[in-house]
Amino acid sequence: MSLTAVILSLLLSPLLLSVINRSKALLAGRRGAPMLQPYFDLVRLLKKGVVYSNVSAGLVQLAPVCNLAALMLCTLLVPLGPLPALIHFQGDFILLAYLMGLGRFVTMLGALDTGSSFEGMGASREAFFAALAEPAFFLAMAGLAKMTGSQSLTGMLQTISMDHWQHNAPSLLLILVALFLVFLAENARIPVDDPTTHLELTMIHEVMILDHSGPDLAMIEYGVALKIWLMAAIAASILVPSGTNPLWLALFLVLMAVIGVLVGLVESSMARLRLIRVPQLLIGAGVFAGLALFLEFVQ
Amino acid sequence: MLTLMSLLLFLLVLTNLTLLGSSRLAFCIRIVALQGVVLGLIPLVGLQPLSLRHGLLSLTAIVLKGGVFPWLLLRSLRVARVKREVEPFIGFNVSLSIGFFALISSVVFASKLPFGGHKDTLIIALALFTMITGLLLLISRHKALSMVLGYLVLENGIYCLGTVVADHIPMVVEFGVLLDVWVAVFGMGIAMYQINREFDHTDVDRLTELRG
Amino acid sequence: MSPLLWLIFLPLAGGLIAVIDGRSRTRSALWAQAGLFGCLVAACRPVFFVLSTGTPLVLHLPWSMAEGNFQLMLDPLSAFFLLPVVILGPLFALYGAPYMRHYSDGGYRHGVHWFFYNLLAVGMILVLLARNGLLFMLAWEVMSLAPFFLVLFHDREKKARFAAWVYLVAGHLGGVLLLLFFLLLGTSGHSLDFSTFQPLSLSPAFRHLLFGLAFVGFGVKAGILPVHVWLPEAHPAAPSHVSAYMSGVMIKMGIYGILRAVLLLGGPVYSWGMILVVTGVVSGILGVLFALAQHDLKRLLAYHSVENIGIILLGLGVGMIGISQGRPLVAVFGLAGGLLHVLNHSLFKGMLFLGAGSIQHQCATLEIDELGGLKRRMPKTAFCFLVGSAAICGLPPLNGFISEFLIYSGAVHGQTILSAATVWPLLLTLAGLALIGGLAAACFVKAYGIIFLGSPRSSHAEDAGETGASMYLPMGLLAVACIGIGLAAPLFLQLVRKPVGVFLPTFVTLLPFADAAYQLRIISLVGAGVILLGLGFALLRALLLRNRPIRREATWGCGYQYPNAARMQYTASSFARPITLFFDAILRSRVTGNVPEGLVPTRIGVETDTPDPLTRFCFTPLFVGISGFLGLLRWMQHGRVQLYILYIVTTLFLLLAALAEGWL
Amino acid sequence: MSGLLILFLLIPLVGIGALFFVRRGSVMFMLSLGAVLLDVLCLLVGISGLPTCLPMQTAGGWLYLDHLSAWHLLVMLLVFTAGSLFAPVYFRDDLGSGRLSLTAARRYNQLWLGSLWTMTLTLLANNIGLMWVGMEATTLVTAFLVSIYPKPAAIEAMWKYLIICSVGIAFAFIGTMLVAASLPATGEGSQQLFWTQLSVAGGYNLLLLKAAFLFSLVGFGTKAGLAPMHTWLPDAHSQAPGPVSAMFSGFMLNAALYCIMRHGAIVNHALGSDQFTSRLYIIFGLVSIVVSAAFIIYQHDIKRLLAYHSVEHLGIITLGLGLGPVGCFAALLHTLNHSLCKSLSFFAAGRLGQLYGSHEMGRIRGALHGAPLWGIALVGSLLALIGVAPFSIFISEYLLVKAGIDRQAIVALVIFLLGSGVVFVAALEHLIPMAWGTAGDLPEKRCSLSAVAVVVGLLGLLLFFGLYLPVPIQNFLTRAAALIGGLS
Repeated sequence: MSLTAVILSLLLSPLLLSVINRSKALLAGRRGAPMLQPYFDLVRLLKKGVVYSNVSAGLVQLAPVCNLAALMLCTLLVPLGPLPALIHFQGDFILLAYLMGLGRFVTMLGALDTGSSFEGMGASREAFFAALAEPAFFLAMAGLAKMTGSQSLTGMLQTISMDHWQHNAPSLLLILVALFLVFLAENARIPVDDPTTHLELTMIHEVMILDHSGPDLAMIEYGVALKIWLMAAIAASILVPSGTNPLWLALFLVLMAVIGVLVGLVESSMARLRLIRVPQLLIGAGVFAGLALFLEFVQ
Repeated sequence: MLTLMSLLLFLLVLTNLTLLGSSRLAFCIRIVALQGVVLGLIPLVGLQPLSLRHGLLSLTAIVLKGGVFPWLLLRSLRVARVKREVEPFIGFNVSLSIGFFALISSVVFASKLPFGGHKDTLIIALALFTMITGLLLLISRHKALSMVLGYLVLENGIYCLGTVVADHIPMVVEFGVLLDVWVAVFGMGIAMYQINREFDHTDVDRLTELRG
Repeated sequence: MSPLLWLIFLPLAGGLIAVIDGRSRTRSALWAQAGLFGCLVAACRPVFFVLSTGTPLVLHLPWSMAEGNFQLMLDPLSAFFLLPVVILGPLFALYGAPYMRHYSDGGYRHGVHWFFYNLLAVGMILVLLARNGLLFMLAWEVMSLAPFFLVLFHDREKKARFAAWVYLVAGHLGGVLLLLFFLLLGTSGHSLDFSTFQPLSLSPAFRHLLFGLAFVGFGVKAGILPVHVWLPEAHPAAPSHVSAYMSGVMIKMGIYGILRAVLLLGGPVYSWGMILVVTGVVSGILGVLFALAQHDLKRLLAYHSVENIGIILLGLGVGMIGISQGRPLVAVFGLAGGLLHVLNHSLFKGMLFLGAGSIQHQCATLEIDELGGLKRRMPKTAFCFLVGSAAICGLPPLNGFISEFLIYSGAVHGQTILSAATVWPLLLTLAGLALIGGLAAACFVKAYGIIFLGSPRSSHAEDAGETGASMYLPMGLLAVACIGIGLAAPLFLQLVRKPVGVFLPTFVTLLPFADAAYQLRIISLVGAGVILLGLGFALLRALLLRNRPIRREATWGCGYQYPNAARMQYTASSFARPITLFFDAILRSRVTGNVPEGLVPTRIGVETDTPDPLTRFCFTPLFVGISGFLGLLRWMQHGRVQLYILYIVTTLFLLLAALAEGWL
Repeated sequence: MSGLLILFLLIPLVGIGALFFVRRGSVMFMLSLGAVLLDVLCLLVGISGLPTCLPMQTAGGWLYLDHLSAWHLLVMLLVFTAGSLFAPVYFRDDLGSGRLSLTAARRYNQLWLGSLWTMTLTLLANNIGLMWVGMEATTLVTAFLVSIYPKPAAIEAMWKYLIICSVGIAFAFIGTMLVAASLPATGEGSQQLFWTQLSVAGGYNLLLLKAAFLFSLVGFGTKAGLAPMHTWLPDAHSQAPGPVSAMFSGFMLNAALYCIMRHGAIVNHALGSDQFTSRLYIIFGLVSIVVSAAFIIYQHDIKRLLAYHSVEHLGIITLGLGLGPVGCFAALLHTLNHSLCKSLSFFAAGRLGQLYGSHEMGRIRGALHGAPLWGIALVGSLLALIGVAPFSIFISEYLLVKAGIDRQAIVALVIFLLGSGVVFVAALEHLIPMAWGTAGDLPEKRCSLSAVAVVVGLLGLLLFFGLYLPVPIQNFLTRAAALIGGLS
């Protein structure tokens, strides 16, 4: 059963990307690419050769591999609604955060490996925003832990019931908002970053992988999809007061799609923030999470 | 005898006031010599009964302070070729006034001092006055020689005090003290000579190379 | 001879012979190493014995000294802190010998250097063993003094002289507080022997005062903000193996001292844990921020020591809060995390400093912005440095994550069970640790990326080559240790079982330790999984690319004219600039040069410089203020002898007047 | 046994006499060294029996040796031995080049032994008047040692020294007289003003006795260099030749302080408590520490720097005297430590001054490279001086702090720690560039065996006492401390 969660994550994650893209396209009045486009992209990339910068010293190769390995292991830790994670233990969300951190770390190093100033710029921004996003994530998780009395992701997310939604709705909402903001920042979405922009100077994530190509790029893109999926899954699991009843899985999947649409909505309706404003957003996320905690202790 | 004592004490006051008001160094030296002699005589006159011990001590003091010291100082005065004290930091008239007040307050103060057994409060007062005079000379004068004179006057005051308040200081010590004072004056004389040689003046207040 | 005496005697003898045989560079280094390795061998049995059984070893020797007693004891806490001292000492010395070969012309006294190196080890060992206030203070001062001479090895550089000054001043002022601590504590039992202290007979307020003294006194050595100021000066100035030893091991003696002081004061109180957490967060965040703003690699690493000390304090603070609130799980996780981080930090920080030394050796500079592209030129060093960087950021599967995980876990658990009034330090720990982790990652991406990746920014870096094996092998060993602890975490958790038992009854710790071991086992497995999976992907890529073209091209430069020119690269300063700008209210960087202005800017050049704000805005004004105030007294000595006499007379007069008034 | 005391006084006198017949400079130094060593020999012979036969009297009770004076005698002989060993090293060049004439060399050695004699007299005198005579004589004899080289600055310093100390000591004589005056008229046996009798006599006029102590404190304090009467000290110390500065700082100041201790003991006995003296000791100690700290910060001349260190350390000793039995113990131990340390530092400063041609600290650079032996001496002694462990001064300062805590003299302790902290910071800032860094071109000088012996010996002693304080010495010091601060 838990293995199902892993397999579902691995298989469905690119689909979430295309949900986002499709909803954006529809909102913009376009038809958009086919739903399976991300899969096609991955396969095509895997078939290609690679070009490396002649400055690079190997980190460019290390980064995608390591990033993907870390993110894949993350899938073992995240429950999908009623499906428990394959591995769950007290404090596993810490491991989750740090595995993602590892992925980010190597990606940033891979970016710097080319010696390009653009990629350095991207890495610099990524590092900064990630640092600000971490406390918000941890406070949000602490809030969940306090609320549910459990400290593993599976435990926390599966404990949340209608009861909690009745009594702790404000904190839960605050936590959700915080997590959503962290989600946007971590996954380089608008309003933090625009994944489709074409001006290197304003990019964050995309500029870091400018010099990746072929299978390397495929691994990175797949990693991106996984990350979005996993973080969305956490949010969706909060929304599904499901317990462990596998029947709720359908609702969970719908909610995932809703999150995808929501992201699409945000991206269609908002412009990218000025970079200097992004920290405020992230600190805001931290404040929300802190507020949620505060509410719980007051109760 | 009482009258002789008062004469001596009068002389003591007079010498002190003269020193405070006088600018001529050679004259001051002689006045200090006179003061030394006067002080040497005081125990002889004032103390009954007279012992050989006191006699010997007084005699030595008179010889040293009345004869040897002035001779030494006059010699260095000749070498240094200074005649007068320049206008002191505290002017002569002011010094004299201060001296006057010091005299009065010494008398008042001495009467309040707890030297129970001693009746010679006047001598104590004058000893204090002499010491203050010495200190005034030390603090307010420019010339090295004036400072030596100040030191001598201070010593005189202490000696005078000693004759009254601590008359049982052993003789060996008394002689030791006299010896020390003698060496001190001798040393100061040599120092003045060296200062004069190295600096071509004996203005102490211009010796401010060492500071900080 | 007792094994404890061997621990002191061997390195000391090695050092003494080194100074006697100081004319020969190689031999003096060998003597010192021999002493340290001997010490390591001698330490094996007692340390293992104590850490496995928890029974302390005791030694009492006659010593004629006022109030002094030569009481030695190796209890689990001492034994745990002894580990880095005896293991890393010889290892760094091994690295130091070839490192020092660089300084061969006249004027460098190698024998003396090695003597003080060994003396530092002796001092630390004695600090850990001493069980008498005076003996402890003597050992402490010796330990403080030795690095002073070590830092002055490069005494021709003004920087080193300044660093040595700051170092010793800080050490001394801290030492004074410790002296007061022991003497005041000694009043409770009328002796300075630790065993005679009776802390519980003291009033709580007095105990708080004593804890304050000890905390600041030991904190200076540990490098806790705001009394860390010696650290960023001294570490860069010393030879690298010395920086490694100081930063990796010596500053932990401050941590040991704090723990020992807590024990001597009768166990932790909630407010002490709170203080530890608050200072830990401040040290951690500001330490890493200051590190981000540095241009000099060793200075950067030094600030990271401040940061890591902050992390250790967080762990210990959480642990103490756990103890005081009667929550063994929180206590064990916090303490175990803090203690393990002591060990872990000594490993990766030592390695990073060694790496910095190798870079300095090969490139003759540590200016990050003058380096670049070293990974191709020094691949082995670069690998070790990468492992160290990842470890110091607390990333799995390396050792840094293990200890940070325990701290996080303790805090998370604690916040679910503690009351609302007492919980805030734990939440602070969580948020702080997360922010620290993120910023540390930024900092080490910057350091590693700018130094080892890209293309060389100066001819120094251009011409660099790999160091000799004797220099990268010690680093390699440390890298293996970092990975090893990460992959065998439950095993290493056993190391702190007995030391934690010093604070808590053993039966209370059993369950939490079982919990921790379980969690760490999974983490280690996941860590191994990351490595295996990564290898798998690498293999997969290799398979995919087997028959495909692999081209090497210029980096994409957006059509700029010289896309690959080294000077087009991002610099360390610009990398860190968004963060430093954001925190400028704290950092107060000085920006000099011409910021681009107008439509057609000409001649642009900007330099940023971030001197330590605490030094700049706190200590320098304080010192200037004190000396200025005392300077007012200088008019006294003006050279006028008449007035000098007046002083005497006035003094006398005042005293007599006071007597007459009955004041005396 | 008691004949020893007379020997102590005789040997220097014989030496002075013998010097008249010596015609070679180096022999003169050998001779004074020999005289000092003979004294040491006497002490060594006596030392085995000392603990049992102390206190002892001789010459009709005029000469007296108890634990306090024996301790000071020991310190004095250590200082003089080191100084006599160092003097040939210091003067060798000048003697060779004729800058130091034979007459001057003879005068130097005679004055050297003369000061030994006067200080011995001060220590051995039982009569407090005779003690004063010895102290005053010390001034007169040593004044001329300052100006052995008749440079203008030296003469200025000597003049100031002579006049200030003479005036100061004159006050001390008033103090001595007032002690006599405060005795009851009928007190039999106390007529001789023997300390042994004064310190057990009764019926004092207490107010007079207190006044007497104030005079003694200010008077001898002038000589001991307590602020604000210390003004002569930096001048004289900085201008005197190296061995002389060492002797000044290493022992002469202590001798003056010794006189204060003696007077203080009388007062303590008469008052039945040490509250009165303690307060004064603490005040003067602290003022000295703070004042010296101020001057150390801004100092530019190495010997003046050391001179102000003397003010500081004499302040510390004085402070210790005010802190009860443990404080007195610490103070006496500190006396030894400071003397050892200060001798060494003045030797180093003197020699480095010669080598670099200046005492300006700005000109002395990289001594450890330029002149290793003296560089080591400078570093070792200055570090010891500012209280770095494991040198012995650390131990005595630690005991001092302990005494302060026992006495709950918290304010005094805080001021002391702040003051010595400032001194630490400032002195270290001066020391580092002097000892480390690039040395300029220095004349290559071979280090003679005696120079090495002096440096190694003194540093060794400093280290030894920092790590080990033999029980006999502890007992001895406890007894000595009981003499001055026996009241708690």
